[in-house]
Amino acid sequence: MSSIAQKKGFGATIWDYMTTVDHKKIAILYLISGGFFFLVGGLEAMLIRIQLMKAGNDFLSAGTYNEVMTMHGTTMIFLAAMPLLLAFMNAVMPLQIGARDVAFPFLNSLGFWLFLFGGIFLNLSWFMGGAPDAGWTNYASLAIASEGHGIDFYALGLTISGFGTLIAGINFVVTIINMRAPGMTYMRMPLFTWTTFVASVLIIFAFPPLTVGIFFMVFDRMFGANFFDVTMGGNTIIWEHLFWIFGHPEVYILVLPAFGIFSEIFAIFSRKRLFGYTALVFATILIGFYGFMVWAHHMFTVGLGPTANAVFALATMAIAVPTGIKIFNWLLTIWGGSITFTTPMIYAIAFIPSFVAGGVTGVMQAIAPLDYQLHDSYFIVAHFHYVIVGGVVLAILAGTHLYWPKMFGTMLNEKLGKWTFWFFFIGFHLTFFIQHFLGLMGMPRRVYTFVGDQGWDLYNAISSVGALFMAIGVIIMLVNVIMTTVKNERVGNDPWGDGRTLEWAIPSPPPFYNFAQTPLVRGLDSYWIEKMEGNKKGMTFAEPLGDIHMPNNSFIPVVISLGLFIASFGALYHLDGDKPWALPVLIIGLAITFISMLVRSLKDDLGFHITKAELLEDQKRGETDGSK
Amino acid sequence: MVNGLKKWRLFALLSALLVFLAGCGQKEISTLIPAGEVAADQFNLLILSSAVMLFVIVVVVIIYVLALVKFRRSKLGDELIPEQVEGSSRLEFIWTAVPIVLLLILAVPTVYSTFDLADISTMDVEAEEGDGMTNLTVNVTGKLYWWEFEYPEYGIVTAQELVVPTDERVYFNLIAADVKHSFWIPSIGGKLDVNPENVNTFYLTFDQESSELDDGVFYGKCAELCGPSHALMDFKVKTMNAEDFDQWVAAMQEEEPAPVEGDLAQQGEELFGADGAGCIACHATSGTGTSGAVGPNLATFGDRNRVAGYLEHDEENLKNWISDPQEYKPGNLMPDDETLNGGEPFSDQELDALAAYLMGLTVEE
Amino acid sequence: MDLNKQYTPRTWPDHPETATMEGKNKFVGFWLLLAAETVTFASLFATYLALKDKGPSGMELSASQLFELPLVFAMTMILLTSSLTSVYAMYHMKNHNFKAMQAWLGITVLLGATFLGLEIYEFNHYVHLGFGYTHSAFSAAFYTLVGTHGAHVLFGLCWFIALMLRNAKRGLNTYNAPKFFLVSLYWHFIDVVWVFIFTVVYLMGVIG
Amino acid sequence: MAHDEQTTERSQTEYEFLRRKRAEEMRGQLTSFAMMIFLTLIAFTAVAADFSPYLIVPIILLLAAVQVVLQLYHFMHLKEKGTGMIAFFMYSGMFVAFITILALVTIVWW
Ligand code: HEA
Ligand code: HEA
Ligand SMILES: [Cu+2]
Repeated sequence: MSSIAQKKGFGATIWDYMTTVDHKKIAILYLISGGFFFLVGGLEAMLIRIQLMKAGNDFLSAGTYNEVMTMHGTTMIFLAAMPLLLAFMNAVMPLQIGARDVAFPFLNSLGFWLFLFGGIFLNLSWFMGGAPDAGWTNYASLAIASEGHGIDFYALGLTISGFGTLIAGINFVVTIINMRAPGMTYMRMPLFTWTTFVASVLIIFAFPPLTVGIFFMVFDRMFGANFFDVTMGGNTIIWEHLFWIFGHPEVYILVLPAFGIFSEIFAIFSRKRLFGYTALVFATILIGFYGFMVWAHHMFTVGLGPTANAVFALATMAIAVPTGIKIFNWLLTIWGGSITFTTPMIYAIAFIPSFVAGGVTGVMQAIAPLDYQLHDSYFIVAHFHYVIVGGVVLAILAGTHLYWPKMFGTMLNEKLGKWTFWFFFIGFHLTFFIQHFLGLMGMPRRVYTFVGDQGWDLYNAISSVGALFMAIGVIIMLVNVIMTTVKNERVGNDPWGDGRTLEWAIPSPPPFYNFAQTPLVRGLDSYWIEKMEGNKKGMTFAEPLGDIHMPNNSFIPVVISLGLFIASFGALYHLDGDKPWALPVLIIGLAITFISMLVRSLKDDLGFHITKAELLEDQKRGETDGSK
Repeated sequence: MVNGLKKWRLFALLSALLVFLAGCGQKEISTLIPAGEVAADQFNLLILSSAVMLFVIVVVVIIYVLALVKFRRSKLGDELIPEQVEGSSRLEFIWTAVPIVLLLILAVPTVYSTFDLADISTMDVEAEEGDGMTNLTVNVTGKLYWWEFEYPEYGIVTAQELVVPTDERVYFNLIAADVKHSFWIPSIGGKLDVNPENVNTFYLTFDQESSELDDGVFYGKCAELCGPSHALMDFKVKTMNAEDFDQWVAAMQEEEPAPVEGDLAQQGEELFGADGAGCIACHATSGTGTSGAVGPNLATFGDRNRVAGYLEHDEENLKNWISDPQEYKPGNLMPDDETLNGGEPFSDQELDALAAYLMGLTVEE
Repeated sequence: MDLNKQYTPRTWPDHPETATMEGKNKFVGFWLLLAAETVTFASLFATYLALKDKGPSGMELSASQLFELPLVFAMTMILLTSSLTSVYAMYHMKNHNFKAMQAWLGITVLLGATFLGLEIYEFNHYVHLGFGYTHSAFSAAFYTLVGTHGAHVLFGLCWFIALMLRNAKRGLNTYNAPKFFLVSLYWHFIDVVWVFIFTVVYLMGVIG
Repeated sequence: MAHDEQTTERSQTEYEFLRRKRAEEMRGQLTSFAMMIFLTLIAFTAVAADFSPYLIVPIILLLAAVQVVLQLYHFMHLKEKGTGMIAFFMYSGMFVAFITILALVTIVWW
């Protein structure tokens, strides 16, 4: 495979990526686009911090600030953090369970392109008459009142990318249920696979309420429905509920895969089996389950009444227990291990105190009467950046270093990696620790400016400096990526030396058909088991070498997504009433989508076979087991 | 109960002084320096939970540091393959049980306080002779970037500056006239949303007279994003003892505002809308009335602490505001001066007159 | 997989829908989609319940005045029956009796189309009473809930027809058997949703 | 995939057994259908008969729930072996559905 790829021209490579259904390539697509959106969201964060650097600053106007703030939250959550995690899930999870690919390779590609086109659509709002400006939570009364098209961009963009995510979720769950290699029982699955599984289940149940809520909003704005119009009997609290029924599970969708990445890292770089594997699995499931019963903790001040507040307060607190189980199991994993401080590992080590700090402030917010003070203040901003940046973003950075060799066959520079780490880590605490106190001192969030001499000036300045540090860290990382790619020093199967799970048993990057022969799994950490038993191949095989059936590439996912993208513009401008071209655009877009879907379902697509002879050929060249 | 609360308050005050002597913000606005019973309760919860959380963090950090110190590969040698421990049900039990206990410790006051702070049963109870409790009710309406305060018992309305007596419960009925807002006076007590579809009710108690503060007022905030000028949707709170409060009410209730003094101010009054058109179309200048006005009631404008809720209270800012409201509160609903003045901006002289008139509107002396 | 492979009832697998890996994946994946749809409809139902009879002050039309049971009863019977006919189709699929399967699917489609026709008639009737989509929060919630169900019916019909036409010539094999199976699952799910619609919207609406 | 299905020719007895089994199953389906119709009739009559809402509402909701079980387990074959995972997901979905509905009917209007 690699030999074929090298011969390709640039255009052919692009075409290859636009039509690919290979989970490893889709992972790279997710990584690139998620990374891009992370930079965009980060840039918006920098704008926020510059504006709030000093009292009464006029760097951004009031309206622009709200757009920047809204787009920062939306971009980071939907277009950066989730896709980046999906990148790792795609790259690693099928390998970890010894699968040939995901269950629905075509849908995998469709999911990606929907996400990308949705994300592009959302961000085009900047150039086409204004971004959404009602916060990432898009509360109904304000969103309905918002002028211009910002909110429509939000609604339509998130709908499209939300479908993409839902598809990805279903796909992963089916993959894990159906495609595990022989011997890979549920209780032998690596933790990253487990967290992928639970997070995907959360996606399946959490995205529908969001989609429904967004549709209500679209109908209200476009067809004059009255879901949220109070004078017509509507009720804006419905939006809040639907949003948070999605929104709270969403934060666990983000953090569970992050936990999974860290679980892998702790075990690898302590050279030790995960302590309390069963408990970790159980805690993951429990967190997923609780995730659906606590959403109203975002609504303590709405006026739901003391009974509801008390119930949700207690339910929320309960989540601290399974999360604590995880924290302590990780601690006991490194306890008694042999710890080496590689870049991924220092991220993991930094994660523990950062996340615990963020988690305990979460529990403080769960105390409803206390939350009356904390809600919508900078304390909340501090809380969620501690869990998100200190949990999810650190995991993404760690995962990037950890899995880079597996995805690209070359290692990121360790020294630059550590520089990135220190800048980012110090900057992160500098930025957000102080925000707890800003909140306690009465500073509300989502303010575009503040009046001086309220005791907030110094703290805001410090916070802004911290953000600068983070930016420097990110820039060093970009440099690292470019340098590594240029140098392109190839590495073998298990570049970290202590890999434990199946993905480290095959070449980096793996051949496009993954395992030439499906492995037989004989226990938890199966690669480690083989290694300890001195098996040079790193795998025991479950089947003789034979033909492999592979799916065909397809361009249809791009077309389907493009159709919706076009249709969205039609829908959006149809609203204006004075644009006769809008309706045809809407219809043409939908037609493109439906016709390409029809083509897909009517045309038989049976895939192709890689013959045994070809595999033997590859094997001789050492491309299937990395022994070259 | 009340006695117990007093003790709590004392305790809260002391701990506030001790723990946060440095860096706990300003009295006018910081939740760390509570000036009301509700804020004090919440502050105590903050201290309690912080202590629990600190304990959790300390435990985690101790294990963590020990592990990192003891088990580095550089110390243990490169070749070591550690024992592959599976787990331990005893440890597992401990770190399940201890957090549960800690959470139970938090749960009890949480539930108690949740119900306690939501208790508005005495709202409509007539004050008994001599118990000193008058249980004032204020109807608050949140509007695009300003606040209206109606005192239904007294038939008076004011805006932007809430005036309340100390040492008694004040009940608030909150409703939004347009989009959702949230009513927050950080140093007095936690917030409650101001929804467009329903009236939310809660109470606060004000324990300190605002005249003791450097700025003479407590700061109130809108805490729910409500549009471009959400950041500027501030209000101020004047607290005074019952006697002063009664006087203020009486002054507000006077049907006829005090006659305007001085030529300039009279000219301003004229401009303001003596003939019923102009500013007066939206802004009332008498304290009596009901809620629902388009613009803030200006009866007490001269007594106010800020122009437009957040600008320094001087004529300069007032004139700036009148001549270009959008500059100071983007997206607010006040028309620009050309619309108000028949297509022409106000001249300097006219602005002076308006300012003189408005600054003279006062019910305090 | 070989598309031209011919099966006889004797060689036809017992569970044709999950005889291949693709079939197994589709089967599980489709059920997951149905689980997601359950939550989707729950959100719609929840909103409907919250907004039932809510409208501008002085609104006159309410659920109990609007809904009439005879029509709903007829629709219910039709849809339930179509559920049974699709079961018959699957019965014949398992017996590898392609013609009978197509026939029963045809009946199912006819019943589904009748249902849809009645629904359109019903909506049209309400609109003429002045109960349009923009009439009130109640009307928006009602039309969105019931209309989403109707859209599902429509989609199901198109799916049935597409499959029947596409495979008319080539008969049953393990490549298309999962597809037939899934659409019949979908049809049952639509029926399940309708059971709640007639109970929660119409019956409880008439009660008031 | 590598594991494509194998074709086996069944023996006559096996074949007849399967057919009989399926025919029997089909009879079972007919019974379920009859029950569904019956339950629907009860629900409609109960409403038409104008009993107290406090009585009717729980009853018709219960009847609807029974119908769902019939559809899922009989028409949609959830009763067959190897569908445990699927049933688990459907129940999870119903759980989320339930709390969503519960929340919106209890804490939206207060
Ligand atoms: C990855 C994201 C993530 C994660 C993991 C969490 C985790 C938690 N969150 Fe957070 N949260 C957000 C993202 C996240 N949150 C976001 C984005 C918002 C704001 C949204 C917005 O308004 O824009 C928010 C807001 C938010 C609120 C609403 C505040 C408000 O607006 O008023 C609340 C209230 O209860 C809360 C609570 C919690 C709790 C209890 C946890 C728990 O899961 C934490 C559990 C972890 C621990 C507790 C630490 C480890 C445990 C131990 C070491 C054991 C011992 C501990 C104890 C006994 C306490 N969060
Ligand atoms: C995954 C989620 C995520 C992440 C990673 C971040 C990351 C950051 N956030 Fe974010 N934030 C949110 C999610 C997230 N945030 C959400 C949901 C909100 C709420 C929004 C709302 O209220 O609606 C919010 C709100 C929010 C606020 C409050 C705004 C307000 O209430 O008014 C602030 C203020 O300081 C802030 C700051 C930051 C900073 C400094 C970072 C930093 O960690 C960012 C670090 C990254 C960089 C610094 C990258 C810089 C890169 C470059 C400079 C490269 C140059 C560019 C090119 C080469 C193209 N965020
Ligand atoms: Cu939450």
